[in-house]
Amino acid sequence: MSDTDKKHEMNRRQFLGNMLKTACGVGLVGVGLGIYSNRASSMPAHYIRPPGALPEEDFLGACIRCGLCVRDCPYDILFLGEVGDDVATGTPYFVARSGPCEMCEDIPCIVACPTNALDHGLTDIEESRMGLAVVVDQETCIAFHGLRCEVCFNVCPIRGRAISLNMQHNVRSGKHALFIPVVHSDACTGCGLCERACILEEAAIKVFPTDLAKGELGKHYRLGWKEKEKAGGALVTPDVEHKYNLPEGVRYDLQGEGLIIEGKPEETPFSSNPLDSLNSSFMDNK
Amino acid sequence: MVDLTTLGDDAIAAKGWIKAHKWLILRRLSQLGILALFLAGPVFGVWIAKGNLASSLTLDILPLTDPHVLLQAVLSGVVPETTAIIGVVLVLLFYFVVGGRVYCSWVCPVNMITDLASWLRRKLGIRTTSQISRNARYWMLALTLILPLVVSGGIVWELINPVSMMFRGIVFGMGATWVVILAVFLFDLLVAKEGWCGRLCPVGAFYNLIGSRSLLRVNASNRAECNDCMECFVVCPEPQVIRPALKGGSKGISPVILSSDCTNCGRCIDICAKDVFSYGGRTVSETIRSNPEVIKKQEVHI
Amino acid sequence: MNICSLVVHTQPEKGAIVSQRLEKFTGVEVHGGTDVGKLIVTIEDEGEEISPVSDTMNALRDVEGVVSTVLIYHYGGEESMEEMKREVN
Amino acid sequence: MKLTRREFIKSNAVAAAASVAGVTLPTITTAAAAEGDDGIRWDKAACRYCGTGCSVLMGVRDGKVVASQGDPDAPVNKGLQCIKGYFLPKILYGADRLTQPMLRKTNGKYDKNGKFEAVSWDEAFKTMAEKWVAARKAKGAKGVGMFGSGQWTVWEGYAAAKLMKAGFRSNSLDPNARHCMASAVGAFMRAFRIDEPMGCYDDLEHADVFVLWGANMAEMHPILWSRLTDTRLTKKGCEVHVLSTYEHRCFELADNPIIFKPQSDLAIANYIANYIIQTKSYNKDFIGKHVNFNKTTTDIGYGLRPEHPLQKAAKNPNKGKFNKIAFDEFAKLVSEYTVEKASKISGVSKKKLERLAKVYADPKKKVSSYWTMGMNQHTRGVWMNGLVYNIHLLMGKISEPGNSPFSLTGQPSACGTAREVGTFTHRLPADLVVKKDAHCKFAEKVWKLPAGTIPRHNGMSDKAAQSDISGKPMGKTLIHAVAMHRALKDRKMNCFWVMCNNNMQAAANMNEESLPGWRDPANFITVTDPYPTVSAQAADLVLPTSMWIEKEGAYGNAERRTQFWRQQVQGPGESRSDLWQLMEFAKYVKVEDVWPEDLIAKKPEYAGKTLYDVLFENGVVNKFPKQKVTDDRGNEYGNDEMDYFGYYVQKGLFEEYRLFNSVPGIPKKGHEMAEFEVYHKARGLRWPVIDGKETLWRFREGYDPHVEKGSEVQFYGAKDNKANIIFGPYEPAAEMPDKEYNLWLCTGRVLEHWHSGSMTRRVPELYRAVPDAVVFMSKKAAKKRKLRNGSMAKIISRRGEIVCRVDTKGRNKVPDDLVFIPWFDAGRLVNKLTLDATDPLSKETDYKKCAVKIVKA
Repeated sequence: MSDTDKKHEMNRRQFLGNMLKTACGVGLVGVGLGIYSNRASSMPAHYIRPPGALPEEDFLGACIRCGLCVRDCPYDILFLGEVGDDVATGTPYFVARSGPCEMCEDIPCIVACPTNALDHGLTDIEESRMGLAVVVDQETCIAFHGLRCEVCFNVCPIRGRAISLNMQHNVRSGKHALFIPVVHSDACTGCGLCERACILEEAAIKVFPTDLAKGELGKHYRLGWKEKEKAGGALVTPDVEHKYNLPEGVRYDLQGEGLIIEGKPEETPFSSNPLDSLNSSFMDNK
Repeated sequence: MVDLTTLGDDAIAAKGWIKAHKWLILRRLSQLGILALFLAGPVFGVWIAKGNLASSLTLDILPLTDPHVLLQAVLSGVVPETTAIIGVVLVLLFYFVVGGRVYCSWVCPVNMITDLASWLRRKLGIRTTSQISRNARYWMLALTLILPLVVSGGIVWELINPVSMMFRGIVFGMGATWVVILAVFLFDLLVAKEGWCGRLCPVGAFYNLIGSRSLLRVNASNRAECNDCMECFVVCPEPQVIRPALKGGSKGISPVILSSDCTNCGRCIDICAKDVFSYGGRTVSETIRSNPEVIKKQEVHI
Repeated sequence: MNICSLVVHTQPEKGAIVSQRLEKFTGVEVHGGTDVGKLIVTIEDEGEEISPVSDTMNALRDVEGVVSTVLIYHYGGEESMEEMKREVN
Repeated sequence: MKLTRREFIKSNAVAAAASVAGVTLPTITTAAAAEGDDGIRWDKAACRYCGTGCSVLMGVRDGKVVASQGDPDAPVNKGLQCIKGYFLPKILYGADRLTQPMLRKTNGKYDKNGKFEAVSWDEAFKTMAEKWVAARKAKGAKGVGMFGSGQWTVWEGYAAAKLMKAGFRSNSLDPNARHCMASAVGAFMRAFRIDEPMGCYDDLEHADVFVLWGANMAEMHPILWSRLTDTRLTKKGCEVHVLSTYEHRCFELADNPIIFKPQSDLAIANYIANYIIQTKSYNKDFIGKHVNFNKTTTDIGYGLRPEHPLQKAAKNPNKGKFNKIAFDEFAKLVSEYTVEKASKISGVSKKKLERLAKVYADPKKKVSSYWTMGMNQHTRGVWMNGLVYNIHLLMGKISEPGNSPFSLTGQPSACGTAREVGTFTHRLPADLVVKKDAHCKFAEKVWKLPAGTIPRHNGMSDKAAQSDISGKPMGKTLIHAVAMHRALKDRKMNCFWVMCNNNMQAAANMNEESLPGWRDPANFITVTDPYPTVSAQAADLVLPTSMWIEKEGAYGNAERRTQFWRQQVQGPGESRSDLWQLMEFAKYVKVEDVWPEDLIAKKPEYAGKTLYDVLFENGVVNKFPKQKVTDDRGNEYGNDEMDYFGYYVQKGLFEEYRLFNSVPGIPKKGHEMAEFEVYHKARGLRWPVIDGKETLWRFREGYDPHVEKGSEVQFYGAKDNKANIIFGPYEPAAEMPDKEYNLWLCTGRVLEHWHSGSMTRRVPELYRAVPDAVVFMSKKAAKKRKLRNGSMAKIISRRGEIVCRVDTKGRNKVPDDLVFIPWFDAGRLVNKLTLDATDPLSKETDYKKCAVKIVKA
């Protein structure tokens, strides 16, 4: 081997070595980034994505962190994650308690999004699912104690459908009703207006990302009455007509009230059959 | 060796301070001006440009989208909106003409930080430099494009990208972004000369590739005037691009700086007391070379 | 006037039934822990009218299902019942 | 949390054992909470807001209210509260409480256009007295005026009535109840000759059917609504009929939801009477024994200024006379209101109307009717109230458990103060009126005043003209709330004192009728309030008040329940209670300043004395010497007025007031009240209280001791013991939508805020819950105007315009031709839009009907 060859050999080695070093270094950066991204993609439960946001994993790929949604939000509720926040840097979110989504009908944030990270297919804000409101604490929610609050119900923009009031008898007071707020996941958009409005020091109704808050019925199970309603009738052969042995004045309503004891007619000392009176002469009483 | 204490004195003496810093001043104005366009909205309520360098909308009509970010998004499986595609095309066209790394020297806010680090290195005489290859940035670029394919976190690079982070930090709120910026600064100051922009930054690398055939170039058409003061090499962030154009006359190499590494920053033009460098096209050199006066000067010099 | 509290260990499955047995004693109250077999019990006496606390404690040990009793807290004061019934605030 | 020492020790014992055993017990947290609450003194009070009259317990430590709860032993609310009540302590501690008198000044002197500067009470009252005495002399009895409140405590209202009617010899005193309950009062007086409901809240458990006539109880009387709801949920066959001009929260419970066109309730009520007569369902026996039939004068105008075209067009403007007629004639008059006609006028389907009529006509169903502002704030409010009484009287469904026509009140003491102690221009304490010479004389006797002191309504005492301070005869003396603003604008009144209300935000037609008079340099306006309200901003002198439990007080709720509370904390800074202000101001005016010589000559011993001496140091009010105020548990309470004046002021005033209603020989029976001290112990008592017993249902034998044995029912307000059924026809509203102003505007309240929001908007949580007023409109109506939910809209009436957000999704669902805007928001003053048309009889403004147009803002 000549000197030049050696030198070339050295250069090549050096070159390869350097390349390897660079590759390793960059590779390490990549691994580190991968791990960091894993951590950074877990968001705190009270950070809610804007309407139309793709499922979190896809969203992080689609959002280019441009902040256009932030700028076009007329209520200025959106923030971009900053370094040090527990949310992917540069991605938009809102915090319901301090600034909930006001549910603009024209959804300007989605219109502004250049990448479909906020799904442009969503045109009806009431169809958005930013999260799901949950009544998290029955002990502190004053409605459960019979106080007339219902602020969450009052401010809910999906009136009567996302939050309804379940009216119940107040056993304690004996003469008042309870107006219990109930959230319906099929209508709640997760806008968070209820959480902001909650008058407690710590809200008893909170919006969480849907995957945290939503339950799921066993895949096998159907709700009988709903299926019946869908089908427009019984799924199996309808029930036969039932007949019962019953004393007079008593009916049985199979599908409704069950046993019905009808009020006895006003009683008089007379039999309904006039002959009874006629035949029993008062003179016999002697 | 160049005397760093007198760096630029000749140019100032020959052309005056302003002319000796002309392009530097213009660059700073450009960098700050772009920030101002984005800040006018949130600070003064005058909405000129909305968004940030990743994607923006100017005067509610002109969409601009960063092709590197969008590419990463696409690789993670996104179908972008039309506006974003239009924005990318506009950006690509622009940098195709003026040179990709114009982004680095005229737009990117990190440039001010790394320039400051370089300036301090010179002032303080810091000479340490680690052996990071200038090619490492291409590896980094590859990494940014592979990560969206393999990691669930989407556009992972954007989690730590100092370039977008700094701009976003200024326009939307800093948070702990300053830590990242400080890290870049210290890296450039203490670890590697031109370490970030010249060796690692995948954004620069991406624009580097875009602008490799750009029309606007710096040339050393007046290279005959060169007095070998070497100051251009000292101030150039990518000094390896100068030599062929400046010194290749004898080998018949064009005086145009053709390397796509060149950021078109114009520092060489400013620093040269002899006006060796100037902006021009890819072929501009020939006309100047045939300038009789220049030829005459060359002859005299010889 | 004495008030004391004790932890009464029972066979785990017998917590509920034992607590019923204990509550038959005058002045004895079970406050919880039936589900884990560690009953939280208080005993109070009301002066001379009923047997003193110590007697009750001994009696509890002999209740069927009780494994052991541990005295935790004892208060013995001279106050009259009047005073004791006054509101704290 | 109350714990005896024994329980306390025991809970410690349990906690210790539980911690050793590692067992968690719910009782432990209770014990800890009890410890944490140590040092809190609890005492009862009546809730500060609406007429429901919930009782609350306020917890005070170190002179500050630090805790609160609903009073679990209160029969009305059983410990429950609404969301406003939940935040009661916070209304005391708004950051901008007024703590010093403020006078508009320039260069150290009063100047109408100057800036507010802090002044001493002495300077404030000196300046004020100078203006008042001058105005009283120059402009006569109407030269000065006071606008009071159904939120005054009982004795504050009483003291105000005394100061104005006896002291200043002016009937220019009206309460804000004029905007609220006047129509109800008018109808009570016409139908029964005595004020206030015959039923009580227990009707809520006893009725089978509830009919809401223009009352959004769900939001405005939240606790009563929860009682009504509970009955609906738990009682078989119970049904709820809701009538309104738009769909509100009560419709959630409605079995028969009825949305009628504004003003057409008159036709619906007459139709029901007609139905009852046509089907012969009426209670013949009852109407024979207890009822007179009448018809009222019609075409009576709209209570506008006489030069207003609508007023000129009316045949019998402001006439309230009604004449006795026979039953047959009444039947004929209502026969016009067939279901077809009623359906056509009201836009309600025949089916719904018939369903409603049937429940009233069914003798087996107990029906309770409830109404509030929908019926009172109505240009035919008195008629409309009466038409509902007609229905109940025809059926005899009245004055017994479950059968009740019930007028709900909006203010905590609209009954107890505004109505009962005589703060209306035409009234004296206990239903007495200045129209009757005998009533005035009685009052003068009680008050130890020379005969003829109180101005008669027409300025005639014993048919002789009463002389004024100026030497001229007094002339007509009555002036109601709306007329006061008109008089200020016309410079007929020069001094005006607004206390315990926010009339600049409340009175209709602010731009044209309120503001010009207030800001006229000829006039001097004083506002007493705890906060810098819209009214305070428009005033010349602002006096800081100690509110609610910062003073000893009493309220009377809608079911005649009188509730007392002690002073539990001290007002901030130099604030003083309204009572103190009324009495202290009286010291700055001498009898000679406001009484003519011939009057003083009748009581020469009053010469040279101040009004304070004459009115309050009269041997009755100052009868009860200074004493310690304590509760049964030995806690001591302050009483700033007692400390200052040197006698038990509240007790003295209340006991003097009792001379009007609870001693033998009074002109009008039926308002009897218990002694002062009893109320401090009871959770409120429902008057008449006779021999320590409350009255639940009035006019019914067995329930009401005033009813003579064997008569079953006696409407003893009237001499013939009969009630009046009075026919009044449907007459259109004052201002109806037309081509340009094409929408009805209805105003009202929301659950979260109370009235003008001066208290509730200072509670951050309530403000956050409902920050700004919105305009509720239908989606269709919004779309037609290129608006949608959330857009800013400009609402324009002939009188002004405001801008607010559109709400198409909210709690109120309105028809396409009607919009609703709540009035709590000082930032969006809806009274710039409203028309100052009133019921010509009650003089109550119709806030529910005027015409507006809406454009994009």
